[in-house]
Amino acid sequence: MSLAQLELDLEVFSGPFDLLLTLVLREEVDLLEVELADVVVAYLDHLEARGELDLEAVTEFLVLIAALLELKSRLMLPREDEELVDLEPQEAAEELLQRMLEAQRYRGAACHLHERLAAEEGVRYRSAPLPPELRRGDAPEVPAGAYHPARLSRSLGGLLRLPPRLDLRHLAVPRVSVAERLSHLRALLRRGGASFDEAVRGADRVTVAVTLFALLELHKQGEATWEQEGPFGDIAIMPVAAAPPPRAVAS
Amino acid sequence: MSGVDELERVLEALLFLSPDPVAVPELAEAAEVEVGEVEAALAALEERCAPGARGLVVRRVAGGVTLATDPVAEPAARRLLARPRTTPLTPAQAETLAIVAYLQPVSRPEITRIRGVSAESASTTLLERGLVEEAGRSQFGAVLLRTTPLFLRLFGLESLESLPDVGAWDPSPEDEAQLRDRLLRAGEARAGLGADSAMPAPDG
Amino acid sequence: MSGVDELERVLEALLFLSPDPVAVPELAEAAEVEVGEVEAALAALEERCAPGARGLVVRRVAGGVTLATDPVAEPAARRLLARPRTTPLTPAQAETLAIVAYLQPVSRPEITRIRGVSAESASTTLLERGLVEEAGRSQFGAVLLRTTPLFLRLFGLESLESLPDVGAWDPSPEDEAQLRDRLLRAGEARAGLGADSAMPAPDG
Repeated sequence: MSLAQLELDLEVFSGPFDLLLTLVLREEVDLLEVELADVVVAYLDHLEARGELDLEAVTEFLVLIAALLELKSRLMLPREDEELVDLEPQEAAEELLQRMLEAQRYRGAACHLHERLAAEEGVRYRSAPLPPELRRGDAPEVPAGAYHPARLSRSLGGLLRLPPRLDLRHLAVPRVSVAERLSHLRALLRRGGASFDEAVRGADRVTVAVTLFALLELHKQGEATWEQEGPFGDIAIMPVAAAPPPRAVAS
Repeated sequence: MSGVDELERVLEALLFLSPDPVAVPELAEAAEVEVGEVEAALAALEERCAPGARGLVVRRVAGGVTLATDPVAEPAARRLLARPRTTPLTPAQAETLAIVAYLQPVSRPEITRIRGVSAESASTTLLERGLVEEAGRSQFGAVLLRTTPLFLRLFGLESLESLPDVGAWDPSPEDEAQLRDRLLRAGEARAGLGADSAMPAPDG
Repeated sequence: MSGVDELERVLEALLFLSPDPVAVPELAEAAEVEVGEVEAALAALEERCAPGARGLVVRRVAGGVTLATDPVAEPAARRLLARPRTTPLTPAQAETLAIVAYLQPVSRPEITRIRGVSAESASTTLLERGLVEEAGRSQFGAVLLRTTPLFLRLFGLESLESLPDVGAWDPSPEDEAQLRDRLLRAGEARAGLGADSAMPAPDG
């Protein structure tokens, strides 16, 4: 299904998806007011009604909805973890802008090619073998030594070269392991327990997540248990069969 | 070779036989005449094959001259040859082809970066259909792609230079400025919000 | 179909497209007209293509009708099309041919692994041009390829033993088994690079 056919009926907008995109980019519709989840649901309904899955179209939808989500999250999220954002907001916006402009440029070019091909509809070229008397490439006519053998060794030599290793320094490599966080938690447990906030004080998001894995592991092993008084409250971690420590003040 | 008439006949025969478009100098060499004479004879042939005059038309594509059928015969050709002419391109294929056409030689990872989504299946199809081909390797060993003469022929292009400037599809400066403003404001709004402020309900 | 004129144009286009002679009833069916109308239009076409009038003539052969070139073009056609031509090898063809030459017999999947990218169209072209040929099947059922005598002649080689030493391009000349291993390793590294994953594998 072409995305252009996806008709939406949302609170703030009703019409084709393509138009919604255009209006959002022109700021005629406030993205913050668009329930993207409803767009997804509408799309899923369409897919179901159609009963077949066009992977190209689905991919296109995923890309567009992801771009909208990225844009919307930029609009609504207070602030991301400093460590995960190495671009200044302005740089990030500029990069996003350049990417959107570039993609738009080639989408335009793609439409042009579509039209060109359609305009050529009905023009056919002949494809027929040459009459026998004109067929070329008969062995006796081919000159010996037309190609240089060095071309072969050069090609093979080129294939032997290992490509240079990719420079991955710009990627954040997780340096924290479950084993390391396990021993950290066990040290805290030996002192009678701790709150989760204490266990991850000053840590980055990845470390927080790995610490949670370690905690689950300790629970599975029967070494630790925990208590959380309410949603989003701090988690008190304690050794199994030990009394909970005084609850830490939630930050 | 005596007289333009005979040259015109010879050229028509050469174009009929040749499986690919033939460059004018090649025609001149084969007919043993000057390039200027070939051009004059081609002009006469083009006139006699003007749209509506015959079943064939003269086309200048892929850096050469070739004969093709007039679209008037398309329905009958479809019935006789029992095969459709060309399958239309999917949007993904058209986008990939556009990127190759304008940026060639270009590698698949580069295409992926521009599209923001994998170009694997689209470029494989384009390779299979003979619209693009390999053109050596990048310094990192990734295969580079370029368009083929068949691409030029199927799209009725004389050369890659006949493609319009890709800048033609840039958004207007106003649209771009608006988009930039918008993104910058979003960035500022985010930077201005403290960590303690409540998070809006995640309705996204 | 309206009027003989358009039918004549359609018939010319159909004959142009068909590599083989077409029987009159087939033409009638494709054009959706009566056989008699086709005969009339063909007669008009034949008259317009009378010897000396154009570069093409209508021929009735083998129970059908076909277009052919006027003999006036024969010498020029020979100069244009029949001269022995050795199209330059594309990079993909040269790579594929080198792999076959040095490692033969070798299967297509193995060539693909060494190149890090499919060799399908390159090896098809090499087969068509007679530079490589099939040489049985591997134990896994894949067709094996080897070079032909034409290959030796085109490269001016007395035998496969006279293939140039790869040492010039590779500082450590090794025996064939090692050469194969190292080619495969490099090919896999390249395949990783060419893949469309947005993020390279950490050991890439």
